[in-house]
Amino acid sequence: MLFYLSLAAVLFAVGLFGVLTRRNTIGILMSLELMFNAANINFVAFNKYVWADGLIGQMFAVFIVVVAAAEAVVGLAIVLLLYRNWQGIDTDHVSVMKW
Amino acid sequence: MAEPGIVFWILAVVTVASAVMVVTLKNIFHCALALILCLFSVAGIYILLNAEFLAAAQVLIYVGAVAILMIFAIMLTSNLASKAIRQSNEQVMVGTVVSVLFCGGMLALIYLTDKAIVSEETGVAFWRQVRGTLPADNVASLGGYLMTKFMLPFEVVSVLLLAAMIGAIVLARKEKA
Amino acid sequence: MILSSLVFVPLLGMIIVMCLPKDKFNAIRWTSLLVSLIPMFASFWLTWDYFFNYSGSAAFAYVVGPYNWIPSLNIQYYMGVDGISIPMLFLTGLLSTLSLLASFGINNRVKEYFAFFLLLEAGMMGVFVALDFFLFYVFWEVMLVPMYFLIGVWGGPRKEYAAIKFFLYTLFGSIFMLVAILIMYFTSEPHSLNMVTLLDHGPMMSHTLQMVCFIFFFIAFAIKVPVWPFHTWLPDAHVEAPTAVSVILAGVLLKMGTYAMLRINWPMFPQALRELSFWIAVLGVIAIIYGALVSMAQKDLKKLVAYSSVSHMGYCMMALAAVSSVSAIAGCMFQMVSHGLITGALFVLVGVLYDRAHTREIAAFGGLGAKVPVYTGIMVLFSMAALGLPGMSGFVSEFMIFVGAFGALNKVLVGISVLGVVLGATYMLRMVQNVFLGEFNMARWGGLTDINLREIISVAPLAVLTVVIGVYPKPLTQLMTATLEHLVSLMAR
Amino acid sequence: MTEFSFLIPLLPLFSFVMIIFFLRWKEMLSAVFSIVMILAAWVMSIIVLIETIARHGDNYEAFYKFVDLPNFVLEIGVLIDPLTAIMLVVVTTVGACVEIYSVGYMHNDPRFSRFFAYLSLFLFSMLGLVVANNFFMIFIFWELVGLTSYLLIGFWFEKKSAADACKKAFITTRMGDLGFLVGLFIIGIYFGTFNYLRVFDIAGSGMIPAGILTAAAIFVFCGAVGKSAQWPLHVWLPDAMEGPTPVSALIHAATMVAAGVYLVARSMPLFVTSGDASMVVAIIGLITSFIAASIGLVQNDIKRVLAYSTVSQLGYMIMALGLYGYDHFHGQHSPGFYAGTFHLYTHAFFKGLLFLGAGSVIHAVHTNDIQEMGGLGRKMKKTALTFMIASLSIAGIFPLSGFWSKDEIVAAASHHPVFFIGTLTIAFMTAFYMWRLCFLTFFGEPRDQHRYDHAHESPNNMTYPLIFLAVLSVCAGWVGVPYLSHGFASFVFHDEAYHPHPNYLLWAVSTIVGGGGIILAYLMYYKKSISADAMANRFKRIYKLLYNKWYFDEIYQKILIDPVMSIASFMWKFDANVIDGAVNGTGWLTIKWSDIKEWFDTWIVDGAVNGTGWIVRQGANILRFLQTGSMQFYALFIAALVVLFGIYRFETSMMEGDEPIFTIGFIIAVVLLAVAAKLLQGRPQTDRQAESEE
Repeated sequence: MLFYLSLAAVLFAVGLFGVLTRRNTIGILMSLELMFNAANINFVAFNKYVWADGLIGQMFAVFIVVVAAAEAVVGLAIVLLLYRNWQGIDTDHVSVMKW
Repeated sequence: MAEPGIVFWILAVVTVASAVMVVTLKNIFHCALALILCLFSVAGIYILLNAEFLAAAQVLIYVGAVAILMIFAIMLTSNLASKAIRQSNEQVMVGTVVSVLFCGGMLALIYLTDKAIVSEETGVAFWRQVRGTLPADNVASLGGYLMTKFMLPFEVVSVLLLAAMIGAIVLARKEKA
Repeated sequence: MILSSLVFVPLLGMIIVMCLPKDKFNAIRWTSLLVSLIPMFASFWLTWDYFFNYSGSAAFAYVVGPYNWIPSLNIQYYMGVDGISIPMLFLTGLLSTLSLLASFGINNRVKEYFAFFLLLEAGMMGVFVALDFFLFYVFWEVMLVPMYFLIGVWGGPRKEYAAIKFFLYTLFGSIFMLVAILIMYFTSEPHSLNMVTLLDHGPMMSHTLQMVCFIFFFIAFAIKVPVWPFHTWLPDAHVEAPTAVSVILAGVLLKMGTYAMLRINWPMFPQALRELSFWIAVLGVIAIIYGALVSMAQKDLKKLVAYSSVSHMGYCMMALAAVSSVSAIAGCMFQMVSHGLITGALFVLVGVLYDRAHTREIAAFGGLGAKVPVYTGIMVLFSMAALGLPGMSGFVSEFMIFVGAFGALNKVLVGISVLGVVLGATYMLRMVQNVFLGEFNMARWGGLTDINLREIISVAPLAVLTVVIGVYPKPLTQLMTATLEHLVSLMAR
Repeated sequence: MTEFSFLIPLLPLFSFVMIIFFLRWKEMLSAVFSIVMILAAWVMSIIVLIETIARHGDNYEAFYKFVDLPNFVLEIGVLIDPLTAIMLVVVTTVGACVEIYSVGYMHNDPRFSRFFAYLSLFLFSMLGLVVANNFFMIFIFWELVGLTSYLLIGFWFEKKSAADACKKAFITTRMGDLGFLVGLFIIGIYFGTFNYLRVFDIAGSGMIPAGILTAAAIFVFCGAVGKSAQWPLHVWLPDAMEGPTPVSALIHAATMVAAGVYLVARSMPLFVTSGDASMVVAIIGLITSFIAASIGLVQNDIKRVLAYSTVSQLGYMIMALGLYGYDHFHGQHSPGFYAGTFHLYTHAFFKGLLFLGAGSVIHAVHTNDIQEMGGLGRKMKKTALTFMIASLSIAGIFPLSGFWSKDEIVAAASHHPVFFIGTLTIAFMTAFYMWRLCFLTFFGEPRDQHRYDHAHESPNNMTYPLIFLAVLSVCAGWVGVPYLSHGFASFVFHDEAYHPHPNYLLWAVSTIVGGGGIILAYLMYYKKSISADAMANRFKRIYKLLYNKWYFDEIYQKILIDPVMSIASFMWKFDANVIDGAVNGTGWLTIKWSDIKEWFDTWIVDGAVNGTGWIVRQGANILRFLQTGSMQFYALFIAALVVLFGIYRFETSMMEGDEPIFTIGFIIAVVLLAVAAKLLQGRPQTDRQAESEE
């Protein structure tokens, strides 16, 4: 089980790195998906190795998938909007929320 | 499965490698392709973890819908799909450090926890002791849960999806001139 | 229950009036008049019922509460009446309605005027029924605000000055009261604001604290009375205030000072009272003589009446100084009632004349007796009542005060105060002579009309009561005998 | 009928109310109504008198409690004793005559009805005063009498003199009432009751210290001084002649001024307990009587002469009462009490007659000045005849009523030389000025032909009362002749047999004195054998002093009214400037103080506040660099903090204690992170610029 958890940790870190460093907004969204998947792996792994009495962990994973999908939809819509307003989707275009 | 088999290792390597590609490749389109690979391998991991339904859902939703949506978005928004400009921002150094530290922290946490939390009876970490057994019919159980215990979240999530859909439409449509 | 309604019906009426469209003058007027009829008849009924069922004992009647209001501070909602508040409630109910009737001539910002007036009524009623210091203080202050606006908005030429003077002066006194209340609160154990239980706490306090509390309360109430030398807000406020407000001011507000002394100051700190009573009497006598002399020098009718109030309230103070005498205290209550009736009526009458002549200068008139006989008759009647003619309530009260005070106080002092009777006759008769007797200026006042029916209605009840009390005061004495005896026994502690 | 005696005052009150509220618009009806009422009261009074005489000294008393407080009771009630009964008859008789007479006298007045209303109110007050059973009640009606006299004297208020006079009358009598009031307090406090009979019992019991008794008596007497126009408060009465003449007759001859004498007579049991007080009363009476008579010698206004004569006669009565009290206190027998009340009774009739007669004359010639009259006796026979009867009576000529009563007074004074000489002098002066009046008015040649031509006898409703009163002036005194063992004296002494022994020497002396006065007047004003002008020139100073009424008005103006008025205006200035000034000054100081506070506020308090703000702003100027606007930076920050926090927790859990060091380290790390962010901040801009330059 430790391996699954470790895998999830690494995946999460990679996603985090992506979120922190990608200039492209869509890239950030993709990195976020990675992080979601890392979390899901944890849920399922715990479900199997620690609390196998039922499928609660998988249930949660299912909901996370749904929420991630919703998030992706809205995120992408925002990206489109950004593109329309700034003719670009890089994050440094949208750093207006300062001072 | 006391020890992860070779399948796990292959899947893990593929997952991590494709994930790294997702965050590092310069071409965003390539990134999307790498994401698809990554998601596939995660689906494999699900199967290893006896979550067949989840694996199927992963493939259907992520690979079939989300990733395709991403590609659509890339196509729609950017004419740089093929251009290879620098895709990372200026805080890449700090980001790397933080991410690595984060990763290290989490790994350390996992192993330290494994060491620290020891059951008095068995002398091993108590999270290594499995309570109960997984139901054999994975899909049927999940369906039952959805109709019984998770009725309310299920409904709420459908509303959430609806809201997300409407929100997306509202956000993305062209404003009337 | 009925006591709460006395307070809250006018408040409700104020809300109703505020909801009316502001250009429907008559609707506003009649609504507020009708609303004020409810507390008026309620107070009549109270008087009646109290007289027959409760006047035999000094206990509070119709008690509401005490309900916990702000339990953490032990503040209670506690109301009740006894023999000294009943006449005041009666007076308040009656005068409020009559002044509303006399206010029908107001044409400027009618809605606000009547709303304020009803708020004022609520405050006054509240002061006379409250038995909790906090409640009392709230009502005491609530009344200031409408009064300020009533003078400041609808008043005469120097209204802002008069209003601010009144407000600041009274507020200044209230601060002293607040401090004294707080002293009482923090020295009592458990901390209490209940006036009835604090009655027993007062004499237990240390001598110094008693003196401090007594003097603080006294200053607060003396300003309201007003006792010489705190009286100068009175003429200004009276002269500038619209007629109806003058009536309320003279008829009810001044009484709140003496009432509060009798309710709070006197029974709570009997030792301090005994030590200071001589000086209180001196202040009273100064007010009597001084007020009378100053009103003799007045050229403005309203100012004359205002200063006569100072003089008349001086009798009250002198009576209050005669702590051991039931008859003096009863005389004080009589004087409060009768001064309310008489001076209220005088203000209405001066207002009637001013509405027609647009001047109040005494020297401008003369010989009006032939032109406006009915008005003259009524005015002379009340002037006579004011100077203490037998058969009117003023005489009964003055007589009781004098007899009581003569027995209880320094005889020379009371002897001096009797001079006030002659001085009172002098300024009143000078006024009557200069306004109504003598030669008539046909060219200037040829168009003067006599008093009309609405105005007669607004003074007739006062006239009837003045005469009834003057001829048959016994019911009024019976109403409060038990309470007064109880009070005197408290003061003798 | 005695049980209904409380109705006697109420009848005129009823008439007053009826007239004011209902009958005002029907002139004749109001007059008739009020006359019927007073006649009814008159009949009742006579019946009450008869019953009282028949009861032989038993008093009738009934009352209700007006104010009922513990230790303090005020009563309203009726006490009928012989004195009351006789006064009731006097008042109603004169009142009825005056009302009937007024129908003619006032017939063209615009306020005719109101006149009768006032007269009724006046009679109510007077009768109430008479029947009162206690001092409190008598004071009530005492004041009411003052009010109604105010209304009646000022009846023609358009005249300035009338308006002044009514005010003067009210205020002057009120000065006396002041003393009365104090007297009442003393009685109330020391006797504990106001009821006459109880007060007299207590006074006679010797329980009250003599000083208190004297004070009470003197203060009560003050009231009488005011109401009965005794020196030094006599000044209002002559002025009060500004009222209509019937009013003068009613108020200032027969009833209101009699109230003072009545009061003294009524409280005689109180006075007899104090010799000093009685002496004061007697002396005041003598002084008054003398001053008034001397002024009367030279006045030219017919009503004023009568007014001074009234004052003088009242002083006479007061003196007699005072002497009785004094003598009685010293254990001697004296007819003074009886004499005073008897004179009060007879005087009411002939003085009422004199005033009504004078009114009749004024009605005919429309002037008050006797110098413009003369010879009117030829045109107004009835008036002249009745007037002269009254004059004879007041001069004390046998056997008219005035003789009997005056003679008793002289007898009462005969033990005291000063008083005896005084009474005789006054009797002489009285006879002189009364007959001077008669001669100047009715005899001789008319001095103003025009007025004389227009003069005419008054109508019957005016002359009948004159005749009726004339009859009474002659006969009324016969009830008190010394030959009767149960004469007038027994009224006041409650049916005790009292024999005033006829003292023929005294009779002779007083008749000679009175006759002398008449003869002197005859010589001066009819025969003119002694020139009045020459006399006036010869004693010019005295003449002027007398003519100007001893300058009392002027003195009072100077020493009393002017100072009071200037004190009043001083007080007013004091009030407006000093007291109000203090208040406003406090306000001013407060405003100034608040100005200082404002400065302090702006520069110190606000300075501190603004300084704090400035520091915060400067700090924020540094910290704001953290706000890059880049969400990725924020995310980085969050992640970094999580890592740092994780490390921190880890370290602390490993090495228990020494947390502060790690806390400080943690904070330093955050700050370093912020600084790093600031350093990073510079780059994107250059980057972007570089990109755009590309």
